[in-house]
Amino acid sequence: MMEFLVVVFGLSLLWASVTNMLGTIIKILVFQGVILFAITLLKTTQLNWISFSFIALETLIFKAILIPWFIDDTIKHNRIRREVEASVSNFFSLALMSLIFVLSFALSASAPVWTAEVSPLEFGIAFATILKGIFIIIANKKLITHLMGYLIMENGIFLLSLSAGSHLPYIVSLGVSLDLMLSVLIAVLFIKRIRSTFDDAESPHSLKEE
Amino acid sequence: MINAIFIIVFPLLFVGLIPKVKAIMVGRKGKPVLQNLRDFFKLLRKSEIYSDQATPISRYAPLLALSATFVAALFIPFVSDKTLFSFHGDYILIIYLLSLAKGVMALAAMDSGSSFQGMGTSRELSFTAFLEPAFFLIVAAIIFSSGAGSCSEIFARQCFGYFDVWNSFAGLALAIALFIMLLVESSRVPFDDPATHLELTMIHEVMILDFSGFNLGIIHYTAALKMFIYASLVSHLILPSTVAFWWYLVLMIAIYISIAVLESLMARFRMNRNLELVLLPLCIALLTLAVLMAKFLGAW
Amino acid sequence: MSIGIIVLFIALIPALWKRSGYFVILWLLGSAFLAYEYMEVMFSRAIQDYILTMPMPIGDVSIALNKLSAFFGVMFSLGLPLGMLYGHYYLKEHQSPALRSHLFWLGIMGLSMHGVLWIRHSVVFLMVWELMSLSSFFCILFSKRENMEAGLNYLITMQIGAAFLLAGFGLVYLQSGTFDFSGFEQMKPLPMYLILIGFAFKAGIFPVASWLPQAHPVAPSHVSGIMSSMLIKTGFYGILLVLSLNRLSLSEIAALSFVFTISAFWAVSHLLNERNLKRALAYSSVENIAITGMGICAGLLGMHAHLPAMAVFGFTGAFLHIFFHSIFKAQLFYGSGNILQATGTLDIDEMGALAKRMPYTAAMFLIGIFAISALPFSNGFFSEFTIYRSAIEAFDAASVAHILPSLMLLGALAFIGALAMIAFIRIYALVFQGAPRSTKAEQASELKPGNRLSVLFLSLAILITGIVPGIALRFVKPLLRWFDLDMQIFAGLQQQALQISSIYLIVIALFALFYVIRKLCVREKTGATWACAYPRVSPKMQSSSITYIQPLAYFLKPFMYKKSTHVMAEHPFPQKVEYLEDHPDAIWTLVVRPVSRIISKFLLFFARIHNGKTNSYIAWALGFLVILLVWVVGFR
Amino acid sequence: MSAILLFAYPVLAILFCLFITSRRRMDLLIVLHALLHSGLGIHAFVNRGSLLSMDDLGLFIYLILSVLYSAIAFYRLGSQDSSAIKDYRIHTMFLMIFVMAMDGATIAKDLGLIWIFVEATTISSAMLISYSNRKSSLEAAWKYLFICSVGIALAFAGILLLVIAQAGEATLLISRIDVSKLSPFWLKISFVFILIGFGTKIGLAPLHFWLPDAHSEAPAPISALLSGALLNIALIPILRVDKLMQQSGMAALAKELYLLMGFISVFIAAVFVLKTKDYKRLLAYSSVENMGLIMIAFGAGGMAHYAAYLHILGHSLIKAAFFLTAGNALLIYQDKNHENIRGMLSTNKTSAWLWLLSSVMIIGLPPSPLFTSKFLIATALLSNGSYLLFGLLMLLLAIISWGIIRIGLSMCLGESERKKSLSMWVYLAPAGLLLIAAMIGIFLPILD
Repeated sequence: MMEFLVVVFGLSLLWASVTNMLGTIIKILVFQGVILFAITLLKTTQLNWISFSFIALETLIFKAILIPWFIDDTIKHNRIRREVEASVSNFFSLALMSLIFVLSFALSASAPVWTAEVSPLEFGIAFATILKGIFIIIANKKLITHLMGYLIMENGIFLLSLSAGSHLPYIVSLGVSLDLMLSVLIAVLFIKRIRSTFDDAESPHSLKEE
Repeated sequence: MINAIFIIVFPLLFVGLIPKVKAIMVGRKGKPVLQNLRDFFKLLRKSEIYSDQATPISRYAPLLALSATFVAALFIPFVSDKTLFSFHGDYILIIYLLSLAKGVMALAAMDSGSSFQGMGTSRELSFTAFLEPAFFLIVAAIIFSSGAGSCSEIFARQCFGYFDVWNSFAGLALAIALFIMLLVESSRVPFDDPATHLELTMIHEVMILDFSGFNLGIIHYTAALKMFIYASLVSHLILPSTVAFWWYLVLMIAIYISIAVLESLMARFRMNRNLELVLLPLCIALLTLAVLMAKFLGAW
Repeated sequence: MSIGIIVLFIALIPALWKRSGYFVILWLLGSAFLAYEYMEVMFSRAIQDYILTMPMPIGDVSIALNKLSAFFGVMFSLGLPLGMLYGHYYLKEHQSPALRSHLFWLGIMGLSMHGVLWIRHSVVFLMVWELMSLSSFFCILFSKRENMEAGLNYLITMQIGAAFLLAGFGLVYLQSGTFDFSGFEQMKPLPMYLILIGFAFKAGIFPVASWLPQAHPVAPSHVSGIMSSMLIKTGFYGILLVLSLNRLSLSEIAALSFVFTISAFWAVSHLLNERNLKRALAYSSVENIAITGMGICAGLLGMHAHLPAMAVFGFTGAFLHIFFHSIFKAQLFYGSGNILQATGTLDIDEMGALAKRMPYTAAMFLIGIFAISALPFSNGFFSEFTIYRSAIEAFDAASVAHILPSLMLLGALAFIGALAMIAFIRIYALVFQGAPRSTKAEQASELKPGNRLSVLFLSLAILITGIVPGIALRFVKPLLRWFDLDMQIFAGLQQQALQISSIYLIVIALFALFYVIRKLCVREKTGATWACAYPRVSPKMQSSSITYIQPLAYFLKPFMYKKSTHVMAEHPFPQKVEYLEDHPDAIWTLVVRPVSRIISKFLLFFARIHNGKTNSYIAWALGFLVILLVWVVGFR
Repeated sequence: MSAILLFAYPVLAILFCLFITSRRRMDLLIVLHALLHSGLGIHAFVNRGSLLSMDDLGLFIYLILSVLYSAIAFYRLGSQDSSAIKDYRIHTMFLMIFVMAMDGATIAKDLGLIWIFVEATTISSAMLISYSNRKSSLEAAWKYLFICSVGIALAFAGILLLVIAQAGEATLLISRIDVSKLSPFWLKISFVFILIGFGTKIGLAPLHFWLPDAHSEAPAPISALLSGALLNIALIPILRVDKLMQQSGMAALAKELYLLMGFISVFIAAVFVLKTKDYKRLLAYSSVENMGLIMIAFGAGGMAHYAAYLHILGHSLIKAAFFLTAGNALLIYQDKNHENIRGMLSTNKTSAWLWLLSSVMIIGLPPSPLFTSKFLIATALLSNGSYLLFGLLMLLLAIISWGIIRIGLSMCLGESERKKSLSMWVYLAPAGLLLIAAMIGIFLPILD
């Protein structure tokens, strides 16, 4: 069951590299949030469930519901155009996504020894998500897409932390998720202030060495 | 001591020879040999006139030049080989005393601020730029071949025995180089015509254009003395060491006559041709050094 | 040691309260103490040693004096107070807001110059060395905008010089294990070359001396005087220190003498064409350093060829020349400082007839000219006399390999001596004689006695050590013993010094005799300068700085980098016809500037990466991450 | 006990801050916090280890922070501020949060905890940078926040990989990680991720893009704190993991990476020192250069280890003084472009001389400790036999010093008739810092 969920998570990445509508990316974020919630539930059966249940609940609320709603509201509020003006064509981003998959699985395959906890599949998918998140940031100029790329990267890291740190000390995992949420909140807060000062949705680029 | 007396009387006398010989060459009678001496004593009594821009330098420079040249002359062997002073390495002092005289005269010439003096001094100094090193290298060549210490030993006759073919070759070559230096230093024909009266072409004469009376006499005597020094150096190089002293007098007169003959046969060179020729003594000295070096290495 | 240094430190306090008078007095006091200390080390007791402990990597720093640094120490403690004295009067004329900071940095410069001689530990030595460059940089600057460019070039050249020194000291540390100067004994060739090049930067030797002609003309006169007479000597002190502790092979000595010869020729050819008085003096500093270097090379050749006479003469000549050069160069610079104050310009072509308006300065400048062109009666002559003697001594050497370099030295020395004499006669003639060429020269007037004071002291020093060189020889004697050279030959040299002094006396006696005769029987009249068939000699008709040198320049042209701009007359009624000729420093215009332009162009090529777009920044991060991962996983 | 005190005071101060209305009293709060901070630091230094349970590295960085913080606090007393009281209150609160986060990072032993505190510093400093909410400062803050969050996320991935690398009982407490069971492969990858992650925070070359914008847009005291203290804080985790790498025998790899990143950052700094027109950006690039030098020092190893710590100490002190003086210049001229600033010496003599002195000391001329560290780094490089690297380093340092001194001089020299004097505090803070740096430069302290 765990492997199935992780594979579906991978599929959602492919879906992300194909779309060019902002709305669909938000749907992907919700979808990934739900999958992560499911994976955390699966993981809790092995260890004391109090700590992990709290994290599962928190992932569900933040990742699946709160943040996507917040972004949706910002888009509607600031009348940003719906399309994702990616600087690269869909075909190219798909090809690159497959390259990222190849790279991450090559990396996980070349690892000499595997501990019981981490399975090569989970590590590969998590690593691919991180690279995909960064790639989305690079490919697009709009501010909102930068934020979404960042969120996808966060999901990848969260997946990695789930697979790796099942017996990670409790405080750290709590702190981690809290921190992520805090930074995203501040980022969204910033976008509101930036939105009020900059008219276009472009990410500002006035600070350069002329 | 004989040298000291010798150099007081004879320089002006020998300089008088040249116009006499030139006149005979052309078939004229020419001015008497003692005329220069008479002019010298006449000038000493006359009063002087200076430009209002002149500084004290132009009043006392000729005196310093004369005393420096005179003391330099005391080091050089004339009739007898025993000079008044001689110590190891005194040839450097001689060369620098002569250049002190020349330097002071250059400064004095620039005093009146007229453009002629400026031109003359710059030409004169550009000659010295090549003569001083030439003099050093000539002395170095002689030392290299004979290994003597003080100036009197170097130029004394016993340095060059005629039986050693290399010494004689070096001696002859360096004698020619010194002869050319003599012509340049005393501003004789190929380099500068003493008899000309067109200031633009003069070199040495124009430097002393502004002097009159006592100082002019002193300058004439200094020039004659310097010429006398070079002549005696040349003669010492040519004469073999074992010859009696009157041969030396004969050779000195022969040198002055040869200068006069040279003057009447050749015209003076163009100004920048002069500069190229002034390099000649330097090249001869270097050539001799190279040959001696090769001999030292046993190439021949 | 402590009293002198403490007094000099206290001297900084009045400097901060703009009391330059007290500053000079304290400096005189401190230098007197230090001079006593140096003299003591020079003549009598052994090296006196302090140990200063510093944390782990630097270890304990030994502060000591040996005979060589004592020799330079005496020179500094005599020269620096005179420089400060001159500076005091000079600054009284130049009322500038930056007086307090200038005096402070002047004090620091003097202190660090003394400090460089004391310290025997490479890290702390380099620290004091850079402090010296820093303080002299601020002194040159004197908070004036036009000095910025020259000051900046000076600082960066010193920085690069220090980098060479750094490399050299680092390698010596690795080879000998200690930072102490005792590790300098048998250096491997590479560190030795690096250290020599590093010191050459400061000493002003040909390829790296282009900062000197730039820094000196802009610096205030007392600073340029101190710098060119003493600061440069610290560089030479370093070179001597290295040479005295290591045995050079013959080829190295030949190469060193070749470098010095080239440096001398480069300096003299620029000296002849120079129009700015102080830049000419700066070039002549380079030339005199080169002559001292030739003396050292002659000495080394003598040691190498086991000719004690040549070695003795070579080293004596070099040390004498260092000492005499610091005297007459400082005198000439202070003299030119007075001229600058009187006329307000340094351009030779705008001066003329200053001898009539400034008789004292003219007389003293004449003595300086005598000294620098090594004419008899001056101390410059005796040092070059000794160097000539050592060059000629080489002729009874065994192998030609020794004779050839010394021959080159002899020829070069003679040629450079002649050219230097011509150059300085030209400068004296153009500046002091003839008619005033500009209104500035016309209104020039003699300065207050204060300014002429230190110039007077130095001129007396020149004459005394010139006419009686025996004094200076006794001063150099312990140094030669330190170089373990043959003392009988030295005694012979002292004997010759007496003979030369007696000959000078004879020349003076003769001169006095003629002077009296002339006084008695000559009546003088003055009239206008004789003009051949034209009414009046106008100043314009005098020979200018270029025409004076034109015949000689005919030979020097091929060796000189000439930049000339000329505007020809196109049509019959030309507006402007002009010919400008300039001889910029070849190394600076042909090597340093193009290289720095290429480097900055190459660097600025990368400036586009900062284009303001966030995603390009993240792209750089991602790219670097992937590269590192591939490298770490793949190749390690 | 004192750890609680260290954190309790700021929390109370922030609450109290909500009710204060006068700017002066807020500054006093900051000053009190700074004094408490340095008092605790000295106390911890005196009886080592008993208090604040810090190891030597943490204590060293903590002491630097406390010195800088007190200098900043005194500096703020002098600087006139015209913004609204509400903004000022937020600014003061976030400043205290920022310092609290930095303290946490020095004290924490657990890598995860360090990571959280570093993340907190990023967020709080982002708010501080955007204080003067001009368009450009907002953009700089956004870029700073965004790039550093991406970096920090990568660092967290690195920490996770470190957990994966420990086969058995995984723990993030550095002291208790047993090196024998670490799998080299995963350790290498985690080290790369951590180096990249925290490298962005330090501002090493290919990840440094946020640094010039952030440091030049932030107000002077903040950019001084950023440049002086924050860059060292980001260095702590790398040094802790570096200890791991040395124990597990991969020190050579770590040294190579340090040398690589060090040289790239010195090169980039050389590029932009020639290019930039704004003098605050110039200082930011010189921070990039000095951080690069510190990494080269760690990369060279051996004697350069001592030099690295000396360089960290020297650089933070002098750079903070430099930024504060730049603040003074900004107060006088209100213009960031160095080309139209001339004659500061005649306008305001003290700050001009402070400007010249700090520019001279930052390029490593004697009175500053950077000179000795440069010497030791050079010797270490030579002992590794890398002459080429030595030559390249010396060339780049010469170019950078040329650039800095050129701008420093062109601002100070020349004449201008304007006369402007600033309050006494504004001179005292940078002068004090420079004095301490000079003292350190002369009497080199014993660093572990």
